[in-house]
Amino acid sequence: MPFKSINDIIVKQDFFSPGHGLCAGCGAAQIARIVMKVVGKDSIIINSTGCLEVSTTTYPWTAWKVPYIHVAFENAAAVASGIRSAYDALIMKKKLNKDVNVVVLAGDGGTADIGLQALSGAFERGDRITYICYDNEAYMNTGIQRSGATPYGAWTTTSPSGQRTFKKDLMGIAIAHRVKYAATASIAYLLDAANKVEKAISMNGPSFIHWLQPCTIGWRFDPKLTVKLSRLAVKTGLWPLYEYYDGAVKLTVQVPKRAPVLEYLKLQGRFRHIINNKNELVKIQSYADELAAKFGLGPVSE
Amino acid sequence: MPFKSINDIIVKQDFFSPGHGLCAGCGAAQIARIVMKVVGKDSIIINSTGCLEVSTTTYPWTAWKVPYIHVAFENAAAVASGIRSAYDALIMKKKLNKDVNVVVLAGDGGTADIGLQALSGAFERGDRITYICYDNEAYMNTGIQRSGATPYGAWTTTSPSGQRTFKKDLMGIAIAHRVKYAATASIAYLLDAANKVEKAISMNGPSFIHWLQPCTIGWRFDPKLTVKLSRLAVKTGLWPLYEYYDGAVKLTVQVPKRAPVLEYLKLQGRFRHIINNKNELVKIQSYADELAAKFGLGPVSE
Amino acid sequence: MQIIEPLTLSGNLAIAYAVKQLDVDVVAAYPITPQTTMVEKISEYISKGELKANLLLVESEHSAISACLSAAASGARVFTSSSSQGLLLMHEILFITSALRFPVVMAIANRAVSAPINIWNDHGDIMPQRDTGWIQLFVESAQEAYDKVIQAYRIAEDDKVRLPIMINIDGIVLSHTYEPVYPISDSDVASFSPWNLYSPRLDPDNPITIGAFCYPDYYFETRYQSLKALNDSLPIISNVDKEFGELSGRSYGIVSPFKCDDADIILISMGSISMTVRAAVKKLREKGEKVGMLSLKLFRPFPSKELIRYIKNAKAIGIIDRAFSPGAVAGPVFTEVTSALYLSKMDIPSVDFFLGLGGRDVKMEDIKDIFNILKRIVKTGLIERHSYYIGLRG
Amino acid sequence: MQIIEPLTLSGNLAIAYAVKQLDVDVVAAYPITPQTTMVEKISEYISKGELKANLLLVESEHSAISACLSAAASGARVFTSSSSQGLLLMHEILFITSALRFPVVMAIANRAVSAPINIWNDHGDIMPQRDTGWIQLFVESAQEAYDKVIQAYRIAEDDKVRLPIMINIDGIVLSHTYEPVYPISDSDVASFSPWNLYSPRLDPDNPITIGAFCYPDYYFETRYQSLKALNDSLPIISNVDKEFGELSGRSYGIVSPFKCDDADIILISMGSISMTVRAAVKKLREKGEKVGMLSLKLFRPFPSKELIRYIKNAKAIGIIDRAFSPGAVAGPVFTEVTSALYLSKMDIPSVDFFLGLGGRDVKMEDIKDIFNILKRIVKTGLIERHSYYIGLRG
Amino acid sequence: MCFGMIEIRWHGRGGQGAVTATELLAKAAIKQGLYAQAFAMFGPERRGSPVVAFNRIDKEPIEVRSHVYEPDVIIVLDPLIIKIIDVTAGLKPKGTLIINSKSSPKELSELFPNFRIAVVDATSIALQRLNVPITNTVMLGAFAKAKSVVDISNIEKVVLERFDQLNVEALREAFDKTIVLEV
Amino acid sequence: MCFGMIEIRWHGRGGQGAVTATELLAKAAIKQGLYAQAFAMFGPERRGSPVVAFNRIDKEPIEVRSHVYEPDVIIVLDPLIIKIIDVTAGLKPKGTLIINSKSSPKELSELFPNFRIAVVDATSIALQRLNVPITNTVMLGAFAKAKSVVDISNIEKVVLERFDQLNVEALREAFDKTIVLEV
Amino acid sequence: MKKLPKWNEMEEGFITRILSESINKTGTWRTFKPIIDQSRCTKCGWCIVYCPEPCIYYESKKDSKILIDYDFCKGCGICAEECPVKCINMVLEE
Amino acid sequence: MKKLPKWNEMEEGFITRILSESINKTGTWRTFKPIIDQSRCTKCGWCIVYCPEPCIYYESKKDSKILIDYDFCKGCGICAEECPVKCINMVLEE
Ligand SMILES: Cc1ncc(C[n+]2csc(CCOP(=O)(O)OP(=O)(O)O)c2C)c(N)n1
Ligand SMILES: Cc1ncc(C[n+]2csc(CCOP(=O)(O)OP(=O)(O)O)c2C)c(N)n1
Ligand code: SF4
Ligand code: SF4
Ligand code: SF4
Ligand code: SF4
Ligand code: SF4
Ligand code: SF4
Ligand SMILES: [Mg+2]
Ligand SMILES: [Mg+2]
Repeated sequence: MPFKSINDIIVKQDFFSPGHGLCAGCGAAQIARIVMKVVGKDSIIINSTGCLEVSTTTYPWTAWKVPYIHVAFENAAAVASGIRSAYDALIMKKKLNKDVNVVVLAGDGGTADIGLQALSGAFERGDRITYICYDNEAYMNTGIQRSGATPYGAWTTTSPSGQRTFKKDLMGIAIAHRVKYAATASIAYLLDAANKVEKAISMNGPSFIHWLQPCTIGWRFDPKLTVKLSRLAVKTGLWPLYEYYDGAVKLTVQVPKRAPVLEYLKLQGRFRHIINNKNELVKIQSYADELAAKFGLGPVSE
Repeated sequence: MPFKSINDIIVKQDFFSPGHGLCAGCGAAQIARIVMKVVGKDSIIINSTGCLEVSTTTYPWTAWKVPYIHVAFENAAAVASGIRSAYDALIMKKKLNKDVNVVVLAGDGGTADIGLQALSGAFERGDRITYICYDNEAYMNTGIQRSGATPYGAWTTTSPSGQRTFKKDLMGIAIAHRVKYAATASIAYLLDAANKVEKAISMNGPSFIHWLQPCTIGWRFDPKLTVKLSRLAVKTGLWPLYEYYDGAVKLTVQVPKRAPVLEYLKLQGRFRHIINNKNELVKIQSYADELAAKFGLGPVSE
Repeated sequence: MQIIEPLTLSGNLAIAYAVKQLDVDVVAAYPITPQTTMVEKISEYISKGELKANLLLVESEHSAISACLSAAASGARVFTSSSSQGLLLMHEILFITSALRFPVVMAIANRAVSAPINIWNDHGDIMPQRDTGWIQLFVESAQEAYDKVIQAYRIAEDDKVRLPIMINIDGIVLSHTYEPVYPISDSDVASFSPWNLYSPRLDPDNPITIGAFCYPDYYFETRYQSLKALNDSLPIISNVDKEFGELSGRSYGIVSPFKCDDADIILISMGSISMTVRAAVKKLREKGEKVGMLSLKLFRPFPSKELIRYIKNAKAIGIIDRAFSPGAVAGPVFTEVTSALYLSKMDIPSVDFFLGLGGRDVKMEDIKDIFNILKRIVKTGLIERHSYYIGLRG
Repeated sequence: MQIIEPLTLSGNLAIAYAVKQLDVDVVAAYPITPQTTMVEKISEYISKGELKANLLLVESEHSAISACLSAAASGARVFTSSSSQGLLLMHEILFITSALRFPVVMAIANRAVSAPINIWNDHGDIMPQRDTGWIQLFVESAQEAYDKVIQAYRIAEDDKVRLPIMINIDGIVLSHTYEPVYPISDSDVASFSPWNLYSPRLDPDNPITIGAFCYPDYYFETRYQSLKALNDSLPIISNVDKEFGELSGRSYGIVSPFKCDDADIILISMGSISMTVRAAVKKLREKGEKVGMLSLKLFRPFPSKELIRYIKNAKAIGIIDRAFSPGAVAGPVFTEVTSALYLSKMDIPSVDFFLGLGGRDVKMEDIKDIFNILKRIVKTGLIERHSYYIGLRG
Repeated sequence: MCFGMIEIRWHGRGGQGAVTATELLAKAAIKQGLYAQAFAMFGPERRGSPVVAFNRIDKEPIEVRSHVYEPDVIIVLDPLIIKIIDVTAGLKPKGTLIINSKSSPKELSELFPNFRIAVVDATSIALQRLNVPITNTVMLGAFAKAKSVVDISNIEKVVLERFDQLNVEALREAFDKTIVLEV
Repeated sequence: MCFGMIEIRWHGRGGQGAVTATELLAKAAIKQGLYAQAFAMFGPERRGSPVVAFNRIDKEPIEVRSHVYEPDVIIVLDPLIIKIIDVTAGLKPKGTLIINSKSSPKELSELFPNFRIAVVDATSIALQRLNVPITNTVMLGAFAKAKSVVDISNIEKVVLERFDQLNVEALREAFDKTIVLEV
Repeated sequence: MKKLPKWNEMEEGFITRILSESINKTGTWRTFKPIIDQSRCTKCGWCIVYCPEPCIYYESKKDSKILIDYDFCKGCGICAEECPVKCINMVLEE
Repeated sequence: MKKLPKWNEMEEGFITRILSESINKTGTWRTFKPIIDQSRCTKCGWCIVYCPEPCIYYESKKDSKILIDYDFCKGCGICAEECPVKCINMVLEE
């Protein structure tokens, strides 16, 4: 646990530069920045196509102070494996001597949908990469279409009357692959998050972090609320903070008293059509309750 | 449980014809045949590229007495979803009136590797299809290369000194997707298997069956042993027979006394290089023991 | 035909509107700029009950086209749409769709391909699909896009054709430009392009096997069938366009020549750029210059004969290519056209003009520059270069 | 050069042997008939410690090429190989690899594409990749495959080139036929194609961003760079081949003419079939017939000038296409060659011959039939058809 | 009304509805029997970043598809934009510049001499009537006042179809309050 | 040894090693300074199904790549094959037919008149010496006896490289036991 | 040799309709042949359900004689191996 | 207008090396501007860690004055919202 106070984070050098083109208040920028502080200089970043990518690298400028590569939308994990494999081979053959952290930053679409297979391959081979999914729960770069990570009830342009299925359980899938390390993260719990990133890159095999990312445009909220929503997601139990390591799942942030999901939903335009719909609310509340039961969170207190 | 004795199976009509080109003793043929007996006439079969496909449909002949389609290697689930979607739409619009079972038969490569993503998509959408993976633990059609389902230690042409990772846990992945129904099957436990297929097609959403398929060529054993090996896989605990339904996992065939894994391994040429390797054997035995513990199987009795 | 007020629609929305009127059964698609608004609109139609269809929100374009193929194989009327990277990801299945002969209709908002990633228009995505065995149409406006989607189902589902069709609209330039679109009535659409439960299809009462393994004994023959079906579709495509003209007053031809009859110089183009070319020709004609243009509406099957009929008397021909085929003799359109000219024993000086790649704006001046180059060639009889890169800095 | 005994190798094994000698660092590949034995052999080399490399057993070809691209971007020497469906599945990433300018070397065991599925040889997989910006070589024998792999790294890694290369060997016909192969020594390989840690690459001490988003302001220019790099690679490819000839005694040229000088009739072909054509020419020459042939060794960049130099005096030209481009003027090779002829203001009667699709065996008689057709054309001056389907039943 | 083709460039920021404004204007023009185009420059930059969109309006079918380089009219949705972008770039001599601003026409005409200036405090109108600082429909009213090309009644109709009566009232207020200073 | 190009067709079943046999024969020929090809017809049918493979051997570089239509020699690895397949199809008049069979050369020559017949009970040799009914190396010995093209010593060498001494002994036994009946 | 169809004699779309059982007699692949000792056979049916071709049948209804269709039997030996009373013998095909 | 490079002036392979902070001043996107009331600021640093650009810094070392680089601040308001003592005001940009 190298990060004990936020000052430990502040003093770390920034490798993510201002002047990028992400929305004001974009949670993906916050994630990228913190990740970069933790992983540091000797890292190579792989980015799948998406908001983060198109808005941080616009020729002739880039917001990345470390080597960065974007190839396509669906292959971030394979690109990472290629780099891992190259560095391993070159070091083994003494053609190079310095190792790197191979770190993927990919959206939920690039992870849960079109990139899932490449990711599964990397997991299965045990490739030593850290894959971080910043999950804004839709295809934001293309204008808010639903993804496999879109939560139940959420409006998107392709779920105009609300998404009918529940979020794909990426952590469950990662754990089913017996990755070395997997964790959820939230920008509202920065120390927890930073320590998880630190742990992830130290693993001798694949690690995965699933990081909820409020998106002002897609979720339809005032940009200033990005952190607040990150916090509420945890407080409601909709986004439990836990980690998987050595075969065991452990809660890392307890929520003794959960907030009702409505508090989280009502701040977001994407749920506008359901915040007065009792049935829908009950459905989402019970989903949160199930998660709470599974991970050992406290009861709801209104 | 409509199948109470093997006679219940025998009396069902065959929709899989002799004259196909699969190897003598091929377990995939057994699986295909039993599946067809259970799902019956009003079914559409989708097959991914692989042994089963190339050897059962060789223009101008086909072994399939029901509508059958093969498109490519990696998209069986998507092809199935398209058919499901078409039938649903045509019935909804009263352009057709008879529904069908949409049943995929796909190899382990077509399921765990190159076809995993399409499958994940179908699971996530909740598409009402039955996806059956016949798992011979390698790419057999192309000459025995390792797949994500190749077990630890097994020789293949691309793991010449033995596979270094454990089998991808397809059931775990399916369950993480909250499919309606998922089950493992073995040709040696025919009633169990037939009833699982029957259940699977009755679901109102995606169902998945993972069916171990001994392959005489790839596993290197005398063809007459196909059923015996299927049985030993279960008896050793390496292939527990269980099902997942309504959120719960249930063992369907108990093994009060497990056989040591060596009994299973020693009959197969693909494990020849390790049957005298204590360390490797211990590794595989403990893997079986873990599975046994997880699913509640009995102890090993030598 | 009922007369209906014009709508103000972008190319994407015009297509979505046609899809609704065509009462499509299954739509499987994956979002990609600049195709997204098309599918979003269809999603809205379905959610409002204006279109009864299943929208299959697949996890990739590979699955989108796979599901369309099999839905069509089940007898449903299907639609999909894509662009750029998405279209490239479909590559493998495009060949299978045409060879298995299923009438999938796909609208493509043409966009440059990576690398580098660029979301604007050119034909870099569609040209590498020219071997896939699909019918490939190009349009110049939202109106034409609308009209062609309606025609497409009629063609694709024709028993003598049974082939998939791509309708290419220039991304952003057409997909996102709002302009007037005159629709025809729902009933006119239904009677012009009626749906029928075709066969053979995946039908338990009449079981067939689709996609069997093929020994060398049969491959050549079955591929030849598809080849021939595509070639033979040309007159059918042409007739459907004519019939549609009778119904709607709008028909486009498979090639659309303008002022070619007496032109010394003819410029050949595809897609929305043709409008600018046509306007340039008008202006130059006003100045008395004997120039003409021809808009290629159909790229597969390639209308060699029709094309040559109009250009054969020119003294110089310019061909616009909106995509590179690096290392080739020239661009894909140029290579095709000159090969056709060669076969017809023509010998007209021909020059390839690359422009408008990756969204580089094409201005009237660019077209005039092209005509000037061609004029110089006619005058001097000298071709300095076979390829010009109009607007390239350097 | 040390003199080494011939090995008996199939095309696949010859390539694997070269890959071992080239001390490749990363191999990422996915199995597909008829490429598999190549990767299996490499796997064996690695497992026996004869090659120190990482073998990345990816879950699809899409990932194979993606991993190769990024491994190359990290400075490693990489190899991959594929065929048919697998190659098509790489389509999207092929463009990116060439545009980002990474020297990936890929061997392709050419095979027919689905549908219907067929595992035998033709060029249906490679032709649709002709726009991807890769260097594309074709070979006639296991020996040539071996030699070309060694040359390929030298070319691809050349700072003036930095482009990926595809080496095409006819599936089954070359990939699985055992024949004599004369290797050069390990040290000769190392000195002919030495590995260097190139830059720019993904190096924390010198951070760069690869694959940025590109506005219309830059797209045309950067794509033009790749186009030009590919065109400019032609003399380098040619020189490397010559230098290799000095080392090994074997050089092939980028076009390989045979008896073209005084030939009335010339047949152009690519790949293993050229051997049969050459043998046919020998036989016909023995009978005094003025026939010749030319084997195209390089398809991208397309060697128009070199080609035309040899064929310009012919009275009739036949071109063999081993792939359809349905709906096109003719086959891909024919279209390219005739477009080049057109630009050179040639007017030689030219006919396209489709044969050997999906593994249909190509016999000496087929080639003789072709020459007979061409002879008739020379004699009568009459071209009845532009495309012949040799061996098609019907 | 007698005019040749009119080309319009809109300046706003991501999120302010410039693109919708052009669509509505085209719709209104087409309703009126004119020909029109509406399009924009799309890019990957996000909410808050400057956005440019275009209209063409003509009595004849429009055959040009290039960007607008020398507009007849420029409409600025956001008062801050004029500080950071050269909004009059390419504007035809004596062209019309329609600005959302609290400044007076005079002040603005000093800043942008040689152009017809039309000005309205659209942000205030929007905040007051719509409760959000989104000025796209409001500025359609200013346009109707500044250029007699598309009838305000047709603009009102399309705004009503898409939005609501409040927006119509806001645009009418803008129409009334827009002050035009001829060059 | 004086010969033109020799073309050989092998008949076996999936799993009997016909393809390996052709590879080894090519290797032996090449060792001897000859030119050779080895190839096969591959298909999706499986173990047990009939398999066909080919060799070409010549003193000159081989320029043909088509299948073999009129072989000089046919080698049959499996005694049952002759019942189900017309093994002599295309065999040149007076061509050599080398069969693994328990039947006598005479019986076989009645079945296949007009051909040189060579026969050996390869299955028995294989079962006895190698413990498996895989006859590919054994039949290489029969070939060496029946056609003086590739020295048995070279064949032995390549078999030893790939397999073991037992296989070499088996092929030598076959060489010794093969009976040739000239036509 | 069978005469192959011309291109215009084949159904378009590579549709396949002929059943393997009607033309592809895989019995020729067999090296060993299963022979049922009918006298010992209990008609339990295990050989039927396990035959991968499938090519074992009751002659008519359940409990009637067990028959093997040698036109298709590939001789895998599973029936013999799995027969509970071991009444099937695998004999070398002649 | 900036002069764009010719094709032969660009590095091959579309390599990007210029940092956004050196040329892309996103401060122009801002509608509201965060103003720190330095007197109430506790220098806790939460605004620093949460700024998504990032463009808030300690003037020198820890606990020194908190500065905002307005060249980049997009005015999201997160700093103001998350400041524990609410000493940042968002004011309309003029
Ligand atoms: C093969 C392919 N299909 C579609 C696209 C279009 N596309 C680019 S980014 C994107 C959505 C990205 O979603 P996500 O991964 O969730 O990242 P976000 O934009 O939400 O940050 C899509 C659909 C593409 N680039 N490539
Ligand atoms: C895109 C693509 N890549 C590779 C192949 C080659 N291929 C065909 S089947 C197969 C292996 C199939 O393995 P599996 O799914 O396990 O089925 P099995 O053959 O073992 O029954 C492979 C690699 C292909 N057809 N398509
Ligand atoms: S749309 Fe959402 S994810 Fe994309 S830049 Fe804006 S806030 Fe970030
Ligand atoms: S190789 Fe294995 S899976 Fe394939 S047909 Fe033979 S036994 Fe069956
Ligand atoms: S398994 Fe044996 S006993 Fe049972 S029916 Fe078959 S042959 Fe008879
Ligand atoms: S040997 Fe095998 S194929 Fe033959 S009948 Fe018995 S089980 Fe069936
Ligand atoms: S968060 Fe507030 S109190 Fe803390 S440093 Fe920032 S401005 Fe000061
Ligand atoms: S308003 Fe947003 S961008 Fe500006 S300093 Fe505060 S947190 Fe950073
Ligand atoms: Mg997202
Ligand atoms: Mg398998």
